[in-house]
Amino acid sequence: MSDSAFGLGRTELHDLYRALCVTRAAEERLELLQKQGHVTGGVYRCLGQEAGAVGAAFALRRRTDGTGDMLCHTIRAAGALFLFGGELIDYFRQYMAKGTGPTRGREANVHWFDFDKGFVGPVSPLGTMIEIMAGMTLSFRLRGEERIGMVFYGDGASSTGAWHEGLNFAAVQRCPMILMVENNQWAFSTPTSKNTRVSSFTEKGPGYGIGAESVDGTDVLAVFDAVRRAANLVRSGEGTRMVELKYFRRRGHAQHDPQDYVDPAEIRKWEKKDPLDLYRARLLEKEWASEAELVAIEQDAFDSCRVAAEEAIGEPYPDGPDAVTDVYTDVSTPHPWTRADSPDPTLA
Amino acid sequence: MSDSAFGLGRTELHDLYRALCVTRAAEERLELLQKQGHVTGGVYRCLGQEAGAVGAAFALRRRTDGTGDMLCHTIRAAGALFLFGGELIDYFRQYMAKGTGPTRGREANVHWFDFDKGFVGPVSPLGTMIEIMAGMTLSFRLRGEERIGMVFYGDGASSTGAWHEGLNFAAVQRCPMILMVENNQWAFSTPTSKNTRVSSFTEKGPGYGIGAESVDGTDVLAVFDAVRRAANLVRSGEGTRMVELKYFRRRGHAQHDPQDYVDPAEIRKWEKKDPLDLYRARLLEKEWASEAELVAIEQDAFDSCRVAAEEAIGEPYPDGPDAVTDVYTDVSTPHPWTRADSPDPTLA
Amino acid sequence: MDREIPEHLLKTKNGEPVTMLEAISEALFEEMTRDDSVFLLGEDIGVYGGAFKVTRDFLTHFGENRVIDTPIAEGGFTGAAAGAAHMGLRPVVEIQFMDFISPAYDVITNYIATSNYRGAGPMPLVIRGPVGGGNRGGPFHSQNVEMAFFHTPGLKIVYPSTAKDAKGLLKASIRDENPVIFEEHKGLYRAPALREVLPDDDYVIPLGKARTVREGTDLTIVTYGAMVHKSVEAAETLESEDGVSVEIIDLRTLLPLDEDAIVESVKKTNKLLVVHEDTRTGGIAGEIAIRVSEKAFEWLDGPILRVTAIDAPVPYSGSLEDYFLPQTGDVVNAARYLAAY
Amino acid sequence: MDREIPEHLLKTKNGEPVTMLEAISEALFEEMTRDDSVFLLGEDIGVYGGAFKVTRDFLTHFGENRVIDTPIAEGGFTGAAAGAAHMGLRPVVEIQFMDFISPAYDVITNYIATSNYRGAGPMPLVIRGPVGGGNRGGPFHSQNVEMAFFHTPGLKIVYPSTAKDAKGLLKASIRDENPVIFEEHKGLYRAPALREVLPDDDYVIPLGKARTVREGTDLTIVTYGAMVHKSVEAAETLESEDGVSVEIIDLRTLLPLDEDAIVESVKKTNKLLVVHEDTRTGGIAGEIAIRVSEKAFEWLDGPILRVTAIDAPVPYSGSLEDYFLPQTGDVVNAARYLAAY
Ligand SMILES: Cc1ncc(C[n+]2csc(CCOP(=O)(O)OP(=O)(O)O)c2C)c(N)n1
Ligand SMILES: Cc1ncc(C[n+]2csc(CCOP(=O)(O)OP(=O)(O)O)c2C)c(N)n1
Ligand SMILES: [Mg+2]
Ligand SMILES: [Mg+2]
Repeated sequence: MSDSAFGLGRTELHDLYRALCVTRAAEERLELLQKQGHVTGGVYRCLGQEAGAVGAAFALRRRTDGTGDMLCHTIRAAGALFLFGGELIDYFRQYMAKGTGPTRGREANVHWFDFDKGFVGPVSPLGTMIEIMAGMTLSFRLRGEERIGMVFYGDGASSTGAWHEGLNFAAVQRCPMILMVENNQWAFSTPTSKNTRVSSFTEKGPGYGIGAESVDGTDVLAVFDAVRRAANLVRSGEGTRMVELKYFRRRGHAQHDPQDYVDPAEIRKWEKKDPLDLYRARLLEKEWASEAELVAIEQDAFDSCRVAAEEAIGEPYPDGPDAVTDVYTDVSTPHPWTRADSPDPTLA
Repeated sequence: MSDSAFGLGRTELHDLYRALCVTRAAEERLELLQKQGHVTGGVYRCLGQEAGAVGAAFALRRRTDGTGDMLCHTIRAAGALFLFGGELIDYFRQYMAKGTGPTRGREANVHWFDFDKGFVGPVSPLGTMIEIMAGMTLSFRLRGEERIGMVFYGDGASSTGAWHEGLNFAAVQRCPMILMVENNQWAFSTPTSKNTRVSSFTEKGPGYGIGAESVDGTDVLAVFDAVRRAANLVRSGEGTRMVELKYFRRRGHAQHDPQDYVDPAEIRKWEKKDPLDLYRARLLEKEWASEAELVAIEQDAFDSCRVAAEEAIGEPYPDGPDAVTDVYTDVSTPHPWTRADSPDPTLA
Repeated sequence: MDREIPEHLLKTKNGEPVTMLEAISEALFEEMTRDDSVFLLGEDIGVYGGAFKVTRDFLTHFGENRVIDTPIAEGGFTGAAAGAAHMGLRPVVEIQFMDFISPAYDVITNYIATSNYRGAGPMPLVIRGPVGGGNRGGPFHSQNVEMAFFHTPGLKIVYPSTAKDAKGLLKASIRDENPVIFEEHKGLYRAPALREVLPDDDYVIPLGKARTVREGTDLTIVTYGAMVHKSVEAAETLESEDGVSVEIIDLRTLLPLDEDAIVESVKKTNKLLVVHEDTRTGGIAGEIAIRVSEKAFEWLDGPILRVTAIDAPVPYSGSLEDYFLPQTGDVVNAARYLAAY
Repeated sequence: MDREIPEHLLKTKNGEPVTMLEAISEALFEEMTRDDSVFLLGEDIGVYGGAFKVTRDFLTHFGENRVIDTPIAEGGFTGAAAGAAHMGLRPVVEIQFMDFISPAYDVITNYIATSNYRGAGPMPLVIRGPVGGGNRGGPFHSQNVEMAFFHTPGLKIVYPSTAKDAKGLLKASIRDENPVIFEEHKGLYRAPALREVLPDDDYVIPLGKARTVREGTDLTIVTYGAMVHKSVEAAETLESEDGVSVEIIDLRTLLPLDEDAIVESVKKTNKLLVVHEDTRTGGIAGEIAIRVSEKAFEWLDGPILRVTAIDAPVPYSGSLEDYFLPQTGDVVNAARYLAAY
């Protein structure tokens, strides 16, 4: 545990706590919504990992006009998405597949985009986003911009060819990119030892000629500090770096996974390292916040999730025919003629 | 330079020299054949790299009954292919696309197979063969066989996703496989520094949790020694290892490449490290061979290449219609009806 | 192997009906029991038993050397499977969702499919996994992958529509000397209507042979996978409401295509409608149309038509996905139009 | 940019004829000059100027930030190009031989093609490179790649047959807001017969529009790429020897397909032959056949036929490859049969 506030003021320290609380509250709200039948698809918790995404994203330059740093989150890094301005209501709309959401019901959960705010949602095929972020940050270097990019991926994703091709490309091209390895010790039911023979991902850094370090992913301030240092190096021209978050996935891969392949004692052990509890205790101990302030933040997080979710629930699903639009920017794809007014294809 | 014969007897020391001479003579013969218009496709020299393939393959268990070690060579590792029993005449048949060759004119140059002798030819897409060899050697482990496998690839191939996926799979599964990195400092016109930021490929070993070492690829005995040690470790259960061959591609990527992107001084420097010259001098100096013995080996290499090439020249090209066979083991693919007796498709 | 067979894999032995998913599990289990060289590779197939539980309890029964949890590297482990096949093993690869076969596209099309032709010998290798839409899976958990591979000579592609076919076709695929892509529709896995009691013997359904699901005289529907069932529904409507008699051919194997079965049926009914769940442009309907044009043009009494998904990625939201996918009503409309042609 | 334009890129300016390869170089050069956001990525495109020398001297002219020699990682650098496109650049990726596009199959089909639909915005990105057989390149240096992507909504696929088209279509592709796969036939690159003097203005040929190469009344041949020239040869033989009048449509853009042009021509000639160099099963002829069946069945006076390569990997030896590839004589035979139908 680090002893200082790393130069952060009271407001910022509270902002960090707020982001942690929002992440937790949003996911708990999701679970509720799912039980009520409002969610399309799975719910993927990041319980125990909240501090990694929050601490890392907090160390970046967040803007809303397309001039800030770029972020590619994962489903377990929703906290980063929120810090970058992703709205709670959009988060719920996405999970509920509403037509009012940012992808108008076409894509799931955190797979959404806002280039002005600076985030690009992932796609499911693992590894891909490292290639994409390598290219985004390449463009920063080519144009001499001071921006950097950050891409998150789990331990399991490191086995993919895309991870390697993207990271190696970035390293060689000195793209200002930070790869955050979310080492939560599991990839679905597969322990990290079956995805790689290394015990820490920092061992992979030298193989790409890039700097890499590990940090306790349950300690939001430690993460913030490590990533801020990495970001400074990257921004000042060092090129690509890697930061490994060490923590544990305290829930199943998704709601449907009872996680019975995990030793319950291990889960209990990690419950004691809950990032919200740890940070809360620190805030109080260091007198960076009062109990009342914290309760207010918690209440606010809870309330804003409830309000956003309720608003989203009432909103409409997309219209079926919207399925055919925007496949191209210009060409309209053929309409399925059997659903046209006449089944005669010569009239379509 | 190593000082000992590493336990090799006179015959074996001569065999090594013979393999080097055959490699050199075969390629020189190829160049001649190409000028005469006999070669289909490019000629890719391994000038200056002969000792890497020869020394490495010599350290394996070579059998002809399908119980020995397995090898996957590259176009710059023809010496390994010859040591594993690949016949010179087949080599020339392949380069001339003759119907009598092992692939009956379907595949090019060293892309051929003999599972009994223990070699599997590469395909062009770089990286693939690491995946393939990972699976071959996996089968050795699964069946408790004492065999190991060796796969060659150039420095440039290390950028591919297949390289990473295959090597990581092998490492995690403890496949008894040696990856030989042919670091000849160029990938076509691209210097190694544009394919990777590492200066030695051994830096990549730890990132896969495997042992890796570097060896002077112009010194056939040093290569033999390094690979024999690696092979012992791999065979005794350590799993995957990497050996980097350090040397230089003294010719263009292929015949058509004038190599004008390379500093001529650099080429001249490496000419002094010619693996045949070096080994020849050592054989004489240590009195492991007499001048007469060496001349006989050289003459024999030259003659056997000439004879094999001449025989191959006289042989027929494949029959056109053989193009449609063996796409499946059982189904026959449709014949192009317009070339059938009748152009009426209902009769085809 | 003296371990007991897990209870849920004894249903056919006990004369109980099985789902398509259970039929697939049985096929794998029986082939692994019959032939030691058959082994499994895939993500989360061991302790977890696979994302859809197809290999539940296989690990305890067959052990770690025959049920291998792989790193997340579809190209890597499919390539490794090919290497193992060279050495005499018969690997069955599970792709967790077939959408994720694309990182293996290179090794499948360039290496695996060409092995026999290039002289590297037979390639007995099955790549299987869940496909298809209707589950609100969005663009990356809903794809049909046949057309990514249909154009690659050297591959076979199998896509069963019933529990019985799934078991027999999977066994045939595992015994085949050629690489087979085996597609399992998620919507059929546990569909109650598909539960059936299977023959208790070691039956095999040959690859490359279509099945006539339903005889008819007015019109042929060629289809496969989940669309077989929507087509049957449509045919029943057409029969009862319009008195139209529809013949339905279930392709079962897409590559090689059973051209004879298609042509024969068209020669009888003189009308052809192709129904596939996959997107429209470049779908298999095109190849079927040109084969029929080549071989039975004179027998056609109407245009060859098709009912398919829309040309778009698979959208996530239910309303969009339902619109995206071909529906029974679409089949009815098209068939009605064609019958009256 | 005040550097002089390299001599070999001034041919059109000087009124000299250019090869297709030179036309492509000019298109790239002019677009890069016109628009700073256009830049190049690929293997050996810098100092070496590309395996086929398409970008010769571009590095010295435009500098390292606009002509980037990449690691050997088609997936990685194509993905990176997509990321750069998100940020407002217009990357043009060279694949050294288009056969090696397959490691990029995942990112192209899943990420790049779906970007606009998923709400990530336009994806102005061109992926170009040499394709096609006849060069004794063997299975991995001879492929046509259109059918790997034809089934993917969101992509455009362009395949020019002349120097003029190549230049105009490539310019249009670079200016397009959608991802474009641009196929350049190696056999046409330096074909002397294709040298022509190009218009000296900044002309663009719109994507999605076919070209009538030759008007005719008895029969339509729909084709593209190198087969356009074999088809023209065949048509001349048919005209002189048989008095058969053949109309030839060069598709130019394969996706989206210019259905109207095809249908219109078939309505005029009532006969259709599709000729493509790519292998047979699952080739584009199928899609064309079913579109014509849907839209012009009543106009057909004969079966829709096709002349194509054989269903096999591309063999290496000249005798095999010549047999494998569709030849002018095959086109003549098929057309003659169809004309007489
Ligand atoms: C290429 C690919 N293969 C398989 C999957 C299916 N899949 C989704 S998440 C997952 C596990 C990912 O583990 P990890 O990268 O450690 O991330 P975590 O879920 O632990 O955050 C798998 C196998 C996928 N999305 N992409
Ligand atoms: C996936 C892929 N991309 C591109 C190529 C084209 N290519 C053939 S050899 C080569 C350079 C290989 O360099 P390296 O691996 O260092 O081997 P070397 O030729 O130096 O022995 C390239 C780019 C290929 N064969 N495969
Ligand atoms: Mg994980
Ligand atoms: Mg090299």
